[in-house]
Amino acid sequence: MPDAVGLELIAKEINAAHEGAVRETGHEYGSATLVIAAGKNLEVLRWLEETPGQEYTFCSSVHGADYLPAEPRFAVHYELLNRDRVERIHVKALLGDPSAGTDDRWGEGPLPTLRSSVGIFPTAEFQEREIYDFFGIVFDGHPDLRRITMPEDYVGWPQRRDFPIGGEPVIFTNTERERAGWYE
Amino acid sequence: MNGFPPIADTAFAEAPWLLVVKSIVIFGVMFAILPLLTVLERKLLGRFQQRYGPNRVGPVGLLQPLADVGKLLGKEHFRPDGAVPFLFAIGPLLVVLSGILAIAIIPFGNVVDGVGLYGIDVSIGILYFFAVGSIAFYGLLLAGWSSGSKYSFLGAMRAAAQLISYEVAMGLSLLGVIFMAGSLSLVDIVEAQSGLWFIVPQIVGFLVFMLAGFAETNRTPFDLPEADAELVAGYQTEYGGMRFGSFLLAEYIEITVVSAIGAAMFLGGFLGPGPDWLGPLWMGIKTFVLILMFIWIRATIPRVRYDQLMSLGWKILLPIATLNALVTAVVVTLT
Amino acid sequence: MLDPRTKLEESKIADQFAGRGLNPLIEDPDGAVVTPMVESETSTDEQVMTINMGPHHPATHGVLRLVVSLKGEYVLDLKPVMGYVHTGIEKSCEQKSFWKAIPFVERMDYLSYFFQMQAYCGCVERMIGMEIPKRAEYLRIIHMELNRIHSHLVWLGTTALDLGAMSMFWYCFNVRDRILDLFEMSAGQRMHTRYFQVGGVAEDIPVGFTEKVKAFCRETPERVDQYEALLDRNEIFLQRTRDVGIVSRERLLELGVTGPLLRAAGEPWDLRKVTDYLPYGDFDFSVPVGTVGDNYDRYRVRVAEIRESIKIIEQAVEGLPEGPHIADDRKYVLPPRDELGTSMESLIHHFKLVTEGFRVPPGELYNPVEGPRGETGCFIVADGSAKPARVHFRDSSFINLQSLKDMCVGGLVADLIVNLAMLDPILGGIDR
Amino acid sequence: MKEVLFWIGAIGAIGGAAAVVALRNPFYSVLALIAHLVSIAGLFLILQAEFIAAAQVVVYAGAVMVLYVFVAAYVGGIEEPKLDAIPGQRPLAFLVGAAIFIELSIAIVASGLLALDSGGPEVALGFGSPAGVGKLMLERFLIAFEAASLLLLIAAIGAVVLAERRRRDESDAEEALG
Repeated sequence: MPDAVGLELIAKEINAAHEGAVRETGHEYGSATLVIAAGKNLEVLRWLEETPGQEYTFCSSVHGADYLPAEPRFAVHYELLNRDRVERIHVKALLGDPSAGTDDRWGEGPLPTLRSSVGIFPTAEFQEREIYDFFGIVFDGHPDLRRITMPEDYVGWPQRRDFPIGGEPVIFTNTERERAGWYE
Repeated sequence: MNGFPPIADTAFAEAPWLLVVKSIVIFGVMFAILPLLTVLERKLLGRFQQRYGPNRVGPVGLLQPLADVGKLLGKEHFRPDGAVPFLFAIGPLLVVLSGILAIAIIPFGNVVDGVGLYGIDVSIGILYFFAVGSIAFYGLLLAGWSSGSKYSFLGAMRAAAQLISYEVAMGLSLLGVIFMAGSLSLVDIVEAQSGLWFIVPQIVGFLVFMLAGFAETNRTPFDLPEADAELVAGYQTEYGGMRFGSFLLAEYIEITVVSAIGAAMFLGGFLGPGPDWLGPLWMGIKTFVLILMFIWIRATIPRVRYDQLMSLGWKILLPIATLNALVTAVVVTLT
Repeated sequence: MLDPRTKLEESKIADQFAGRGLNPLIEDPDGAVVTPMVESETSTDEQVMTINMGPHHPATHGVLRLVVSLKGEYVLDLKPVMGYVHTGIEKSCEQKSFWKAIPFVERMDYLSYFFQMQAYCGCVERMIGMEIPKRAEYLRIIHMELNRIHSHLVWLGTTALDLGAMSMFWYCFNVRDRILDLFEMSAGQRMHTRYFQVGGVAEDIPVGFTEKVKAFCRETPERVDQYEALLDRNEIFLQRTRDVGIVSRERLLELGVTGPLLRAAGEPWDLRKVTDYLPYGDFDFSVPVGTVGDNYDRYRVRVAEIRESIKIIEQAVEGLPEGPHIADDRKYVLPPRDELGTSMESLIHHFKLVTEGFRVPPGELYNPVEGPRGETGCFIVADGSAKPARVHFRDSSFINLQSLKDMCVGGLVADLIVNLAMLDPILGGIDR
Repeated sequence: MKEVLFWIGAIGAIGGAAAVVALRNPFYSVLALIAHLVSIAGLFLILQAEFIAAAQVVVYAGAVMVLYVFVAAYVGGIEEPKLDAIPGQRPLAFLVGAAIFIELSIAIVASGLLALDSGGPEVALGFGSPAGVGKLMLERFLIAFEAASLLLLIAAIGAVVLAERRRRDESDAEEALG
């Protein structure tokens, strides 16, 4: 991974190319982190992929996280990799919660939105669907944004920290009629 | 014209009651052996695969088929909503019927003490085998088509296409033997081998016949119609209970019949040292050897792909069999 | 696309099935196909048949469902549908303290449990800045490589079964059983051993374990030779795997595919060689790569990997250092059992660890290891408490599954099964 | 016994033939045709013409009808437009049908009924056996037999050529469209 100085240089260059893209940098546990503005995620990813000397062309993983008490609340993490130099860089796009302050346990309020990176990294297709499925983060421009693991008619975003757990009745085929709409 | 009519031109006339007794005996013996064949296959597969195979029911698992049949009989006669009831029921029936009909011409021996040791020795002989074999096709197709399931439908189509493709090659592979024996009657063909078994001059025909036999009986490596990896169980997918059991039964009957025909056509059938009444024993041993080959190959060889199967049938086996028949015809005419 | 829920409604007549007049996603919830056999949709001559493969299809290696459009026997389009064994493991981990989450994470991909434990424990160890003893590292390597052989053997057996070579299944499972015996001996469990701990391994290996591992390493190459003899020279097997399911190296990299699939296409990418999460540098082994990336290469690469793993295990057992099997840091590691009766301090540590668990400083980290199916990564967010705020696993079969479409479209259904088998998906890992 | 078999065969043959015309579903029609052909084969057996019977089953039931079944199973269920292709087709069909019926009746009354009391034609031993049929086909009627084979071969090649041309036209059309 780039060392601390290299990371600062990368951040500076990105900011020169795209104003206000990198908010802060972090270098902990031997892992380099770029915290970026949510609106600039594609620009940063493309810069990291295409700029000569960087070429983080391999996307290892895309995943989401919910830092509930913190603001902005959500983050989408991109783990990029340069296979020639075996350097990893961790890009973290922070996202606010549009329905903050309301009681939105079932995720019915407006959803945070981010531009999809499928155009740059085709591998992100399933993983962005997974993030949408679990966190309710919408990826604009995703070719097929549906739930991937949970049932298609599921309501709520189960990996959010405020998702109520425990005590939900389970729907079986013999109880589905009695319990229709149990979540209301 | 009293009693039973002489339906076919037979070489040796027998009393009608004798025919009835013979059919009962052949039928009884075959159906006593078939269940043991299933145990044998499972035991052998077990040994091939470093395990035991069935050994819980009865001595060394010999009663396993009884338990299996009991289980199958106790099952519900399930039929999917989309199925066509009559055809759904008649499919397995036809498959079993065609197998059983073919048993009639298997020669277990020549005439001994005024009794022909065979079901019937007709002049069309081997042609009869192909005639009833073509009935089996309809059993498979109806079973698959009427199930109302896509897997069954695909399986049935594969089975049908495979059956007709390989029937041609099989027929041509036997032509050489027929030329050399100068007769279609199986008894005559066996008798013609008293000097030399036809497997020696007709080795090409034998190999083509066996390959086509594997395809006809839907056995590995040509078990595509029931390829469990792709089509679940092909045309049998929607069947349960004894109807499913019928397909299984038919498969073993067909294996036996193909092996027996192979033994009669190529391995000298009932010929062997000792008195004539030992014929059935020799025939049984030779058939058994061929059946073992079926089982062995099942344990060893992977399944071919559908298009490979088709091109093998049409582009390799068919020309080889034709050439073999031509060469044999020329040689037989010249000598 | 403002509100995805409206999109969800629309997707009930999902676009990708537009024009087929049938959306199998909605109409056949159980996968049992009772719809008309041939959808004679419009007046076109094309007979497109949509088949639901799975979720209870015998050859999908679990409960994967493939919605396949067929024209005759050729695959036109393919969509994987998953989630049938989703158990919410990532969510459940958030309710458990760090060291109690270990049994959870190893149950995701049920054929590479040691790798998931290593990804998780390694991640936590990096976050708390803990060095683990050399002996523990070697023991981890031995178990992980045994696990890799185990996983590849299960793969080989089931793949051969899908190809119709049923005996291979039993042969492979015979050897696999020996590996499970070894696991049982060292860890007390045959699968899902929870053998790796934060700080090392749970127990030292018992007496006689190394001898058994050595015997295993001596005898297994011969078995692998026999498998190769059965398959490599079998014309049917070659015909069915050669030049089937080729995906270019570039496309695989775009799709994020790792592991034997990528190596079969000629890319020598192996985390064991390029990173130092465990001292793989101590051992002499090579990374097998293929040439064109067809199914035959995939098979060859995996079989070669079995041999390489055996080499690693032999060297690791030979050079197994003496010393403690777990770090001596009472804040994170349970004290030895015998100290509990004599030392008050140990009892307090034990009590604190068992009831509350240890705390991890706030931070987040992604820690990848090379699993049998590719890069197995663990991402942990710690908020300073004793429980992880987020545990995410990058499961290699989940990512690799995206390449199935590239392998299959335009090919035959029969090849679809082979391709899927060669992909080696583990549904427990995909659905998590 | 012989009479019972004859009646079973006759009912099967006529019933099958009637069902072919009467059934609406083409798949069932094909199945009825197979039943008809197998019944006819049974009738041949009663006449001790086992070679013809076997050939009937092998050639018709085993080969020709298989293709019919394939087509009916794949394409089956498509509703044909219920239109008269030629104006006045229906009355014409009745007329033609009646004409054929009358012609057949004359033939049967003239020759078939006369043979009712006789024992049938006297044939030599071995007539109708494979060897006998082979001799007739390849010695006495060789030219007719070969001509028929040639005709069938030409028909088969022609079908392949036509199908190939049609497929090429279709692919051309597809390319033109997109």
